[in-house]
Amino acid sequence: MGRYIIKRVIMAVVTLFIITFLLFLLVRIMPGNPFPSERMSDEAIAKKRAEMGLDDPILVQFGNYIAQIVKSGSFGKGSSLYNGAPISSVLPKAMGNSFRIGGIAICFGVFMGLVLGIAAALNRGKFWDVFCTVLSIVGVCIPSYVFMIFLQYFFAYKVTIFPFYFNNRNFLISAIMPALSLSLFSMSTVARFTRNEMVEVMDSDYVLLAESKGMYGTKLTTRHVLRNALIPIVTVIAPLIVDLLTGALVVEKIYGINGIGKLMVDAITGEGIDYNYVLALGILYSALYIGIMLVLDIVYCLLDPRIRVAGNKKKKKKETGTPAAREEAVQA
Amino acid sequence: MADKILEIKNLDITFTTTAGPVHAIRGVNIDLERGETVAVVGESGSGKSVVMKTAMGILAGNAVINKGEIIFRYKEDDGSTHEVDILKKDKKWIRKNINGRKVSMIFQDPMTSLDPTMTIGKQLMEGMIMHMGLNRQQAAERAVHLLDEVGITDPAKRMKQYPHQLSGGMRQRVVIAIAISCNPDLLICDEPTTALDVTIQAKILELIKRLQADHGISVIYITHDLGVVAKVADYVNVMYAGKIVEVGNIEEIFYDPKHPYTWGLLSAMPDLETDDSRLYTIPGSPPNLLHEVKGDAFAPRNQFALKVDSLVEPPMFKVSETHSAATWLLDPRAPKVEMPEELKKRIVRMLKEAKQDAGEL
Amino acid sequence: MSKKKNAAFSYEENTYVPTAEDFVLDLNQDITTDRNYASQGFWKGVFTRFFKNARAVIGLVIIVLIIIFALIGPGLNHYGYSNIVSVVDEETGKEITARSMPPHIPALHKLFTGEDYDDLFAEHTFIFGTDSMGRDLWTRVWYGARVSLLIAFVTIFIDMIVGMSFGLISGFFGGMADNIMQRFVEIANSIPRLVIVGVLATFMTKGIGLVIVALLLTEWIGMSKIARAEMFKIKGQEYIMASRTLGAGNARIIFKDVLPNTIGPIITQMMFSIPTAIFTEAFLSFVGVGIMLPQCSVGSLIEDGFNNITTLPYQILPPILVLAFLMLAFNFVGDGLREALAPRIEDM
Amino acid sequence: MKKFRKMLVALLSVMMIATLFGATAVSADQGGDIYVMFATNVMSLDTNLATDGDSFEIIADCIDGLTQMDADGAAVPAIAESWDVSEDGCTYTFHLRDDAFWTNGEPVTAHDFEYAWKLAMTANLEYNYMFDSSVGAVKNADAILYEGADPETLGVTSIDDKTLQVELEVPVSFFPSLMYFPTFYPINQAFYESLGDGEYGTSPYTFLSNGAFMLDDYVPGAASMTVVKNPDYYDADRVSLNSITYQVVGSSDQALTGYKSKNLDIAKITGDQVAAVKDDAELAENLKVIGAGYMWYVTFSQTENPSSDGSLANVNLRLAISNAIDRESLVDNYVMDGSLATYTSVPPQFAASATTGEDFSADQTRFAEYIGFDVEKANAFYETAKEELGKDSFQFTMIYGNNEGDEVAKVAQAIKEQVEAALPGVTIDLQAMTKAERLEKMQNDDYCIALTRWGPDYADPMTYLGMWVTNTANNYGFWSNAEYDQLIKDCTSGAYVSDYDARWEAMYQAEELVLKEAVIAPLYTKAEANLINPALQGVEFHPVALNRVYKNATFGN
Repeated sequence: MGRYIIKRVIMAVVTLFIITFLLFLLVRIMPGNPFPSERMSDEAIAKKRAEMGLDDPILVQFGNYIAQIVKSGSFGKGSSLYNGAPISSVLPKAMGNSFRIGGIAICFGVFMGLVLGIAAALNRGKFWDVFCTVLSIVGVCIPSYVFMIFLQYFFAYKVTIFPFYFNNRNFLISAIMPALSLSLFSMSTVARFTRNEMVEVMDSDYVLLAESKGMYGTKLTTRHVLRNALIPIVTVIAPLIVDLLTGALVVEKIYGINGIGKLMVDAITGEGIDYNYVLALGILYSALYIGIMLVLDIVYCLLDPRIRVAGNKKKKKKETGTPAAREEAVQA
Repeated sequence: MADKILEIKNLDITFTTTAGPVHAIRGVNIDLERGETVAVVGESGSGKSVVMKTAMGILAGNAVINKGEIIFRYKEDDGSTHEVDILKKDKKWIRKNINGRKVSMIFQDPMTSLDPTMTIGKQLMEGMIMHMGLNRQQAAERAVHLLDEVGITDPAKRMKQYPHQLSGGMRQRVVIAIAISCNPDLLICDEPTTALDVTIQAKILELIKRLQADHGISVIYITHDLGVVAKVADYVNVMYAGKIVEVGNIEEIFYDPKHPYTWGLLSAMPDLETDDSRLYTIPGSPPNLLHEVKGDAFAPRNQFALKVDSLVEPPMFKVSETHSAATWLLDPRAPKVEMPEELKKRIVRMLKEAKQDAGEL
Repeated sequence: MSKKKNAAFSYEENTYVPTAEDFVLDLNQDITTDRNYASQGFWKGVFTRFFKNARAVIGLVIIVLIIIFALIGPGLNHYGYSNIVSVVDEETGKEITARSMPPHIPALHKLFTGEDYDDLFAEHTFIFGTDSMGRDLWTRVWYGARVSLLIAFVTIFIDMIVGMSFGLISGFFGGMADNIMQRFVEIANSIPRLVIVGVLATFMTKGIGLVIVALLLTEWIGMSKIARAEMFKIKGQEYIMASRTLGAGNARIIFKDVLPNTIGPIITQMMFSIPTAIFTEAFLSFVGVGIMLPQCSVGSLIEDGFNNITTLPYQILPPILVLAFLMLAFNFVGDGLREALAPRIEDM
Repeated sequence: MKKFRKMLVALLSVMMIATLFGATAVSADQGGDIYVMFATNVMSLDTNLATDGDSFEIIADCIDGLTQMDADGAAVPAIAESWDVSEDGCTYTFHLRDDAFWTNGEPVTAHDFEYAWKLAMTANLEYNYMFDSSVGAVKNADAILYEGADPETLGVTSIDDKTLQVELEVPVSFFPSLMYFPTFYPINQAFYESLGDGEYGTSPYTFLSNGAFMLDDYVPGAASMTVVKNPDYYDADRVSLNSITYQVVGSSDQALTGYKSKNLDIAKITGDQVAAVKDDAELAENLKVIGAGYMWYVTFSQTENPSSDGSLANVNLRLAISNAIDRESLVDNYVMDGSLATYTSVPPQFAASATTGEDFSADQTRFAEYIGFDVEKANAFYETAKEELGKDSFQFTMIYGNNEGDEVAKVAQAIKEQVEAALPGVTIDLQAMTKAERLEKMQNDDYCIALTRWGPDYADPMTYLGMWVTNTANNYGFWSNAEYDQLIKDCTSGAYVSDYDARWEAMYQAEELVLKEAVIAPLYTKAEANLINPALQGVEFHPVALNRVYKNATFGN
């Protein structure tokens, strides 16, 4: 297993490098210039472009960009977004907010999704199953920002339980509403998948055998049903994690959270395209995505021996060649 | 008369499916004496495995028990005998006291009967830890012993392996080991060897017979293969469209069948001497129990059908103490009908063979 | 077992007493024809199982209804999706538009209150009311439904063709092929959608075509992940080895043997990618790459409604309800399909 | 199954109780702490990089220039106690106050101004044009900016710590009112040069103030930031507010809820929310419509380019379109926030004549001959245009920004409906894009029609009229008219510079030329509907330079 992980990490670094180059290229091809200005004279614009090194050949620019990251670890400073504020002073705070709120949303969403999914699977056709189906429809059709406004209107205006805007000082209380609204989509997806998967597993023969062995209730569910149902569920959760950590841009805009979602939209559709910010955020997003996909593959192996052991089995056949195989045939 | 371990009295079940209510079991009566082997024979779709799953309390969610009783007599460890109607008990009680402890079951497809994500050892020890209160260490020891008993070589290594690393035959042996792990009184085998090839089939049947002898377990075989029945069963229940149409001991059924459906089954059995090239098959297929059956369900496929068969269902006619069949042909008023020639010749031959085997003994 | 007794079925006894003449051989039967189960092809079986499932049929009916309304809805009244209803005030000569009016149905109003509306637009019928520019929401919702239905079916197509096959193939071959394909997925998924769309916009005409191409590039990834995971589960089964020994080519194994058994989660995922795609289209249209104003889609109407959600809540309701019904229908049909394609045999 | 339901209910109730105790929502009613809304993020607090009104507002809260704005927008002494002007009006000598200090204790000196202005020559690429001959006309500014001269030669010298001398090329009547614009604010050289590149103005620790407030909580791109009262401000006793918290609020609907829930003391609302407020008597009282000064107009590209077939070079076609737009309907039905329909190319309410005190564009009917809403007249122009061009159907594409206000998309769609209804054969496709992309397309002359806006930088009509001189950055129509260029040249540096009234009259002639040729089709002058908490009094609103000034504001008492 260790060797597998090392190989994958190397692959990840290579992939990240390719993504950075691709992003570096695409951002420059995109329409919209880094310094939109109605007043700047052409010479001034030319001066700023030269300052940012935009007129050098692409490869040289890319070389400088990578050198800058490797040497000083800084991703440079913005060309237009928040007017040149260095990324190192803006990004960490935004990441902090997005990850903390996204984290709460994921934990709550996935936990409640699993609980509801299991409840629905165990009560097929009854209340919890209907509730799970309705929730999965609602959770998917109502965008998180509509739910956010709903929460803000009723729980921060009509009844002031939560602060109306996000304020950093009392983080926890002001994080509850955005996290709740963001968790709706993940909760309903996970619930739906859990329910469907568990229903399939509960009808399988080995569950029937387990029941005929005398297993029942939570012991049966946790030991046999859930473990087998987890593979597709985990596969659904992984991309949700990435989206939640980076994708809450509208909710961030409404509730006044400066997170990386809002940062990315500002960087592209704000006052002109800010190359350095788009690149920094792009790299952050892909690193996150690759990391979580690596974790996902490792979880696959842990959960499903067929994948883990299949790896060894091939080895086994090579080593023992004929004796074991013959013996097995005789034995069967 | 040894005491009856299991009595199923006019069990009646309907399934609520999206297409409408399916009256799958229409009054089934099966008895099983302690230590004996009963076979329940019938085409697939006749409802035989439904009956047994009901006895085990693992019936599908959409089944509705209309009426009937399943009396199960078992001896507690302290020797006291208990009698309980499975249908009256709640699922939890059955799981705790009956499933795996007093009655266990083996299923048809060994490929999917074992949990793919759990080692063989763990799946084997689960039952024992729960029912017999053994700790992990004792359970492991007993598990190795059981694997050896069911004929698996190098059991210690097998304990740590996963189902997908074993062949079909070995997996079925593991399932059997699991089934007998808590010394049950009754073992229900739902087509245990159908998914296996013939050589392994014989080994598995032989294994079950040996275990039955060693532990005094009574066994119920559910199968559509009369070859298996001939080898293992003491009594045979022939089931068709949710009812028992004929019941009797092995000799009566094989040598003196009374129900046209049993004739059909017996003549459909291939053996070396049949001379006509095409194998005899019972025409048509089992009725779709979505529509209520009027008269004898087998009538549409029965070349000896009488007018009355389409009017009302035949009751069970008693042929001997242990042999009875539900066909109007046994009614005194019915015309005398002999079984097909082909079948008569074959039965004579089988009788001769049986005497030779008996002679050699 | 004392299951919660739902209604036990009782069947009345057939009390007919046979008479002597009944006992005569009834030889006229043609016992060779098989009346119970005419031999059904696989797809006919799927067809019958699907249509026996009440929820699936309801789902289908809803989808058909929405399609019908999307086609004829805008035609039911004389308002176009883009023309602004307005009237000129006599004294000031100023134009007054019918903006932001809640549902306004004279017929119903008369029914309930007995008298007509007294406002400027008394005789106009706005079933869903008007948007903040004075256009009839009923027409726009159903016009928008056309765009969103197109997106929904495109998404299903993308998921089924691109996403699923990519995932299945990647999972099936495993090893190096799987590695390369997964790295490609990571690269494709890492480019922010806005960047991809921006680049596409430089050499493609903006509009629904571009949105579909954008979806084609990014929407299949979720499905490929699910399909790959399912393949891992099924790959080890013996029957896969069996069909391979029978000489089945890889393609046949993947799509004939593996696919039916992985259909469950694949259909569930397909259902979930539809709303995401519909909102992506709305976002792309807002950014100016998708449909041009004054055209609209369900997604863009939800975004417009969102702008006045607390002051004019009625504006966001119709599009969200249409989307909700669409999703409900797709879910029912999805479940029905899953049931029909890989039926779990009842305990017969 | 009971277990699950019990667990769920327990979980939910625990969450509720925890929040009830924990939450004492931050309400806006303590003492002098007010909450003010911004629509977009603040760009930067560095006077050389800031380009938007919101940034200027915060900078002006924290830093005073030589002069400051009084309630009516006139320039009154600030850091400069007094100033004397030479006879020829070209030399200003500012005398700085003794009690003006930076928040790090150092006194504000004339050198701070000299350093800042010379730094602006190279660092402030957006606004250093205000030094050149078209605006402030500071000596040698044109040479430095456009001919590469050394910034040190700029006509500003600090005679001593408290005296600053400024030499101009030509007398500029409104020069003192230029001084309250952030571009001319001082910067403490030692502090500025001690920070890294791009660090100045990115947090309370990398920013110095000498004004009424100082920075308390700020991170670039922050959704909310706070300034608190500066105790050692020379005029501290005049300032009664404790703190101002700016909250970025995206949508107008949200702003209204924010106001109603007392989380915003000043909230900017648009469109439907204004209509909703007007229906609610109690709220309507607190509604204050303020001229925002900037004018929305349609500009036509008169050249043939990838996006336009060049037919808009025809004057009559442009006049036809301009007269087919019902501006009253635009402001009444779509913008709805008190914006004024505008029929002049210089918007009203921002530039008043020094002699008569009358607003330059008070009379909106002056050019009724060329601009108005008259379908017959529009069709007359349209017919002649069709003959001249030999075409009877036209396909245009109008580009507009999707991040410049909710009402912009509505206005674009309304114009499309109105023009297509009035002029059969004309179809206008709408193309949304970001403001940056729109500017790029307009500057590269790759557009057909554009919905755009311009805000005044200084209180003089020239800030608009200067846009249509041949080859200037903002002449997006690429229109060139010798007579117009000459008129403007006279006003800025020629004959009329000294004769105030003659200059005023010449500007009217220039404006007529623009409208006669329909270079642009003015639409409306944007106003901003603000809901203001009645407890907050004395906030000064201005259409030019600084939107809101809080020095004299009071709260609660």
